Amino acid sequence: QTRAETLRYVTGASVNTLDPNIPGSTREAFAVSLSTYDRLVSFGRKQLNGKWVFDLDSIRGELAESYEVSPDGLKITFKLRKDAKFQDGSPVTAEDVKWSLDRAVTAKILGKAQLLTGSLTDASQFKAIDPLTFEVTLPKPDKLALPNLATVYPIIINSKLAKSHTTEEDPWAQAWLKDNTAGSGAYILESFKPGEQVMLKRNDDWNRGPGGKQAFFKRLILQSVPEPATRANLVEKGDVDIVIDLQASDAQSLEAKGKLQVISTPQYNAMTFISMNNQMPPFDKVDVRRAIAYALPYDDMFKAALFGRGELLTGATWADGKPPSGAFPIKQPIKLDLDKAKAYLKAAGFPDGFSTTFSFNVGQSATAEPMAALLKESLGKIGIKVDIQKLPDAQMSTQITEKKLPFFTEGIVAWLPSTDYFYRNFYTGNQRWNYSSIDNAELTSIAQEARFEADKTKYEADGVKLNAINFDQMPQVPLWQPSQDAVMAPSIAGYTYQFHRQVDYRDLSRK
Amino acid sequence: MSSATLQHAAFILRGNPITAVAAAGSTLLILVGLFAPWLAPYDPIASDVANALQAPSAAHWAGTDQLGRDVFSRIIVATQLDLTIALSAVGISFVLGAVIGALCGYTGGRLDRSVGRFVDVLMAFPLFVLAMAMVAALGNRVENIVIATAIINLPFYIRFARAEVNVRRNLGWVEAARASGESHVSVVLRFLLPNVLPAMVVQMSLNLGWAIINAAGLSFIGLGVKPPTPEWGIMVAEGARFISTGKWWLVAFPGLALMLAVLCFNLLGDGLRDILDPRQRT
Amino acid sequence: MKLASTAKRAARRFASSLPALFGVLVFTFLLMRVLPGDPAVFFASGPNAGKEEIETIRKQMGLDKPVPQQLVLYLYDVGRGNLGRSLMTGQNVTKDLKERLPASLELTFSALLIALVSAIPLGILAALRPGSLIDHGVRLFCALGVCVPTFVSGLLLIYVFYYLLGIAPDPTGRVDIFMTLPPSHTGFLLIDFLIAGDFEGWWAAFKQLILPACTMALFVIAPLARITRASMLASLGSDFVRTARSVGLSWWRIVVTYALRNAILPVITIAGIVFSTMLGANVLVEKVFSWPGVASYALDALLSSDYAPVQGFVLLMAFVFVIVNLVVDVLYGIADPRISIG
Amino acid sequence: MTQPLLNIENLHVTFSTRRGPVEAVRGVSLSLAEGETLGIVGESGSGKSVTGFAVTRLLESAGRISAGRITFRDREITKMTSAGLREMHGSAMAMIFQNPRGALNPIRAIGQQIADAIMAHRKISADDARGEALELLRAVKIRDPEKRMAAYPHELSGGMCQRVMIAMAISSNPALLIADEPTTGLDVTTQKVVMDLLAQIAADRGMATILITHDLGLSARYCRRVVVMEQGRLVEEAEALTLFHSPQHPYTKRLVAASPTATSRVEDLVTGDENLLAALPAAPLPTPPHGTPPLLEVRDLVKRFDDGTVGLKTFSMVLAAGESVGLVGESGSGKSTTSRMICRLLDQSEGSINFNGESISHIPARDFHRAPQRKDIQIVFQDPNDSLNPRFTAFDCIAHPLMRLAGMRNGDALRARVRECAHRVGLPADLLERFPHQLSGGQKARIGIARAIACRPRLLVLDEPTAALDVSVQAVVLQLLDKLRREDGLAFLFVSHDLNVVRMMCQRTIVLRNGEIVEQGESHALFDNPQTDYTRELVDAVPNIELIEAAVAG
Ligand SMILES: Nc1ncnc2c1ncn2[C@@H]1O[C@H](COP(=O)(O)OP(=O)(O)OP(=O)(O)O)[C@@H](O)[C@H]1O
Ligand SMILES: Nc1ncnc2c1ncn2[C@@H]1O[C@H](COP(=O)(O)OP(=O)(O)OP(=O)(O)O)[C@@H](O)[C@H]1O
Ligand SMILES: [Mg+2]
Ligand SMILES: [Mg+2]
Repeated sequence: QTRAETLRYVTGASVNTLDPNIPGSTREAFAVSLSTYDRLVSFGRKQLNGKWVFDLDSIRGELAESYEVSPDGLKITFKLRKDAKFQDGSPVTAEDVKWSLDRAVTAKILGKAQLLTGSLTDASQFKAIDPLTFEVTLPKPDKLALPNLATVYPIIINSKLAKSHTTEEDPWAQAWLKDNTAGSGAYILESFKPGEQVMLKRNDDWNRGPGGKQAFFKRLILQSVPEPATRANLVEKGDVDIVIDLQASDAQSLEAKGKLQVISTPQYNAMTFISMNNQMPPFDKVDVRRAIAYALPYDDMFKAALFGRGELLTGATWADGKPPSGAFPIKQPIKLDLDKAKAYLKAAGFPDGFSTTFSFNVGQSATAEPMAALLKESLGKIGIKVDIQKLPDAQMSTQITEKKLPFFTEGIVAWLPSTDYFYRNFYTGNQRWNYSSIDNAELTSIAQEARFEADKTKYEADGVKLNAINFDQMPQVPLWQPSQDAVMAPSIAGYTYQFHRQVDYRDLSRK
Repeated sequence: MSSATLQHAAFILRGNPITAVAAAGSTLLILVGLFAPWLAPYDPIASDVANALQAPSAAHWAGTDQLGRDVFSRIIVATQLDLTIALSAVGISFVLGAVIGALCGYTGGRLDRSVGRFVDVLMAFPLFVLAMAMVAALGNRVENIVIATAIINLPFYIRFARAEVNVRRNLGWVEAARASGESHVSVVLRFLLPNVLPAMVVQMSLNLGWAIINAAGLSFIGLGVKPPTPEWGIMVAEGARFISTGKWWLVAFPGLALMLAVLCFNLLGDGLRDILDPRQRT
Repeated sequence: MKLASTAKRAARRFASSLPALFGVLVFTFLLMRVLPGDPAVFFASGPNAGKEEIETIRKQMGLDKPVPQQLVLYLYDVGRGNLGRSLMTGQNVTKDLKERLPASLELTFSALLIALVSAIPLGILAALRPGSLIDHGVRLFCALGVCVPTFVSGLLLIYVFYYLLGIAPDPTGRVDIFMTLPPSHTGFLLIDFLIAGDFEGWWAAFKQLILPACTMALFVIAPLARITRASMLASLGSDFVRTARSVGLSWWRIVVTYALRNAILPVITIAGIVFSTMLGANVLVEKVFSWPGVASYALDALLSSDYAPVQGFVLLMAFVFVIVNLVVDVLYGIADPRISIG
Repeated sequence: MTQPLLNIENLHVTFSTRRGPVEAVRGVSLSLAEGETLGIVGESGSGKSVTGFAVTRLLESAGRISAGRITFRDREITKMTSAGLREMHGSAMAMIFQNPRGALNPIRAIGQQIADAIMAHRKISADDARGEALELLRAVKIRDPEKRMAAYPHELSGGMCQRVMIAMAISSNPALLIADEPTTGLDVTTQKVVMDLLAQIAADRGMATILITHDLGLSARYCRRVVVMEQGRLVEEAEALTLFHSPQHPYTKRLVAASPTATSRVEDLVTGDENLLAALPAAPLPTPPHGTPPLLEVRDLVKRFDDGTVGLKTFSMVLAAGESVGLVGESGSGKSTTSRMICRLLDQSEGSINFNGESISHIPARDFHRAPQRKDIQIVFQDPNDSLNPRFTAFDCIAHPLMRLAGMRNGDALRARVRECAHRVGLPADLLERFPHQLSGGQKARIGIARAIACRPRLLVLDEPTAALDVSVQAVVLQLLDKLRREDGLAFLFVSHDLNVVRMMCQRTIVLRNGEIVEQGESHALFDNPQTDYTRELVDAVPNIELIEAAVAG
């Protein structure tokens, strides 16, 4: 195949497993699994401000030719494609689907925790009716059940092949699947060097692309290039076709040069924030949190850290102080106002400020560092002395889990970005992702209720309530949604912003 | 220093203009370090995002960075911290290494062997990775960077001091000191050490530059001193990532400062070696 | 006889360095446990990763046991040649290291070769005319090499030779990605390509190698040239060179056979030290050039508190260090007849 | 007379140093006929070596011939190109150096080195060259020459190395051989063998030789004509024996007087005003009251080092107060080991040492600095250069033991005491503020002695105190020591390898070999009538003017 039929893609991190379910898998690994495996269903896409993004609300069949949700919402029946074959030529049957989903909810793997957000928790919920019919039963109607099956974890595995590699301790062939693929996806693994590169070739039998076609590129090369400036050089020189994780400064300068296609999509299912530990003094005082919210130079931070690329989540005006919508993340009505900040600080009983430590991840330095410097400077003006701490990634996540960090910046992403999903996962319970350790009974109960709320208007109303509580309590200060800057050769077409913030290679083609 | 040594130094410097320049440069650096706060035209950590990433101009000699801070002022102020890091890191390993090494070299025997083992273990470590691990473990504060740098330097000083003392331990004047009633320990500390110091000072000045570079390397992988403290290594490491976007001044000026400092120390070390090397004493 | 005694000495040296290896092993193990990060927490990073998942990983890594027991288990594993599993790459550390070590070694060897090839003549030149302009020039050049951090020189070289001039290939690893790799015999691409008779491939690999190797070499030319100059000066001023002159040997013979051969001995020692430090300090160069070597692997593991790879890496480096010392010893023993006595 | 082989006219050699130019040789004129042997004698620094290097044009780069002419046969050496010099080196004139081991390439087999020298002048195959090298090794009487061909310098003894050096030097049959102190650093016994060999080879091959030495005896024994150099100038030139018996120049006179011979006494070494002993009464013979224990009693002393070497196999001796005992023996025989143990600077492995009736051997060397006997036993070291702390002034050096052992504090008393010590060893007070490198060897030796006597010890161990000194300086120091002994009733343990010195200085002598005593007794009796072969060898090896005279006469 020619160079034109090859897609070369470089990333900062690297692919570390071929089975996305393995603990520790990277986003790059997810992207690979998306094209080597099929799932039952996949997300459709929609346009947002003129850019293509994935659509949570339109789920289309992938291995399933069609699906049907029972009127009570408790049963989903999938009709499998007759022509679907695994890469070894054997047909995809409902048995394979059953085995794969059983694996996803039973084995000690990542899928388990994810699928539970869609009420998929037990193997007994899955049933193979006949070779081409498959049925999922839910305990309660759950609108996230179907989208969950479109995420990266519930891959459909060639069960016969996989079973031949099981052992007593490893009944789900985890060890084997980590280094081998047994899927029906659009691409076939050619070579895999963990941490370095992956080469894939097209599966010519695969026909689940747009318009029932094969994937466009005959060959895929994925390489990890840790140095971001080099990634920018590579794509600019045309040696690489597409890059998504560039530094904001590089993306900006490449865009300015105008030689390449730069598609910047604000990561609408993600958010960067400054979190405070709501249980830890002095941040246990809501006025302290509010003071901080009004003491940050958002515009400067946005400009310095992201070069203005993305969507600020502050500076809104909420008429009558109520949230204008139930969507999340939502622009907050906060802005830099030192007087107000001082007033809040005084109200909290810290008229002279206090000292604290602000932490961020080493891996995030490029954006977090300028942001932290500005934060320190600005908080200094209201008497809060900030010591900046840069932590290696593992330490940061450990301390976050142990709830030891008082004040830090992080980001969150929701693969299934609905308001209740965000609130339930990131603002409730004593768990890692509740960064601010907020424990608000009202918020928790509304969020839990909203999960199973089928009525759209009621759901919206719940969303508004949640947003209002969130603003009132200010558990963390939302900053922005960074944009995903996909920089690619002008000839590349078909890029869609995906839920896992990686490129879906199957979409891409060369003009 | 006796007048003869000074005279000799003067002789060497005359024949070795590079060393003279390096000595002058080092002095200048130290002066800049001492008076940095008065020399810097701007507050090195005051941001001015509206003026971010300005190319060098009359107002900002070395341009401004991502936050609109004056790069020149940051470089000036960073001198202090960088010299402190280098001097204290090297100083610690120097003092510890000299004392431990001298004691081992003098006594030999079991102490020598067990310290030797320890040094072997340290030397067998990939040193830069050891430094990284230590900074990662202890947190990236200046003290920890200094400690890490000092520790990975330590084995070399121990060996050096050990060897130097070992060749001298049976010299007449050492035995004479003992015959004059000195205990072993004081022979080592008061007699031998001062005599091996000059040779070690050479090592030290060569190492000063290395310590700065080492700190810069740590910064590059994200384990440098914490922001917003200006430090050359961090500035270079951050600036290096702007090379491809044409913001050359972000790496060029701090890089130049770092280079000059390292260069001065290295050349000075070379020159000191010549001054102290009896071979050169004609 | 000479060989036998050298071998015996090498064996003794090796045996005596085993305790050091053991020390490194234990020390790294403990150091990793002191790292504040918890790998289980870090790798259990899926959404909703709960306590259970963390526990799973902890168990998988054996972290649920008390540290002394972990240490014993680890030592037992290492004894059987099992360095554990990396969470980061999901592979056996032994396998990862085996795949990556040749890359690092090839890079470091080439860098050392470049450094030696330039440092030794420079050192000799400087020593032949001490105090001359050449001497000062050499000093300045060498000092310039050490005063730029490798990551800066690396990025600059990439910028100039790849981005601006386009002479160098893209800095993404050991060989052009579109190139078919030769069958692996040694793991050293330059050698494997030669064995396969694929000169185009060899050239491609060479082009990839040259920039990172030069970046590293720049940094070590100075110490090598310095020691060459010093020992060359010493041996040129020595009594036996005077003897050689007094019996009328030719200039070439005196400089090469008499002075240089003696002067090279300390250079060998320093080159050994330089080599092992370079292997460890590769990190930055490997990062900058996306070189799939062991050092960048260890760095990533370190930042994510992935114990096994870091421990494995350190052990490997210590081992390489011991081997390098042995080689230096043997070389020294061959080059210097005086050694075999002791 | 035919044209001389070598002619030096008004040679000047200048070194450029940081203190400006230094003229090392100032107007030396000499000539040498084919086959003649010439000795150049003089004290250290008098320019002997530089003259030799100038003749061969092997001066180091800092030095140059600033004036004068050297002609060798017809060719003017001073104007030769480097190619011409290379051609001449080895084939026309060759040189032999002091410290033979250092003068050979340590990492090249000696056969190869000799072959290199041969091939430098003749186009012959490497094999032939090796063959010739083997012949040469035979000629210099090396045992097992075939085996030695592949040996490296470190595998040979000093004497053998010197033979190899000689083989190299004569490999291309030069007409002139310059030997620069060829035997200094060698053992007394080896010295003689090497010199004899050298003389014989030169005679056999009809080579002219220049022997550079500071040892008058040596030059008298091997050279017909001798020139004396002082401060870069030739001060006297004469037949060897004439020079000895009736030296003309005052410098030569001093030199001759200062060279100890088998019959000289300490009192005779120095003539004129400087003679310290002239005014002193003869040594008071120590007559200790009956029943007092001997000052030092050593029994069955053994030293085994950590590495397994046995430094001393067994050693016993008794030393009375005020007595002086000599310890002689070849290098490595254990002299220093013994003296360091007696000084309690080194722990013995076995045996006992009693000082003044009390055991001191049970106090480990590590703790002896606190022992009351510390100030009673002091030591003077061999090399004055390394016996002084480079960072101490002369004053500090002498004051140091006073402060440590006599408990004196900084102050006038201390200063007075140091002055007094300096005065006693004849050290001008204005030198007290100087650092060692600003002092001459003799001055440094005096400081070493002053330091040792500062605390008024009762036993002084002297480990080759004058080995590194020039004869005239040695003479003064020896006199000084003897004077101190007589004045203070000091006891000496005098270690030396120079038998003439020991004979002068010591009443009794112990001969040591391989860590064992082979012979001991009253000095004069011992040397006049040695009982063992080893002692006899030692005695024979000493160049002895009287014997030479006898030989010349006979
Ligand atoms: N490289 C040099 N630079 C300066 N002065 C030198 C140099 N070499 C020799 N001299 C001086 O030349 C003088 C004569 O030295 P030379 O070596 O000839 O003495 P020597 O008579 O051989 O003494 P020794 O018996 O100690 O060998 C000395 O004063 C010495 O300081
Ligand atoms: N520290 C030591 N370790 C091992 N062996 C030693 C040590 N010191 C001396 N020896 C050995 O002990 C023996 C006696 O040495 P010593 O120094 O006493 O000889 P010496 O008679 O003083 O010789 P010289 O005339 O050369 O000074 C020698 O064989 C020497 O190699
Ligand atoms: Mg001489
Ligand atoms: Mg001795």
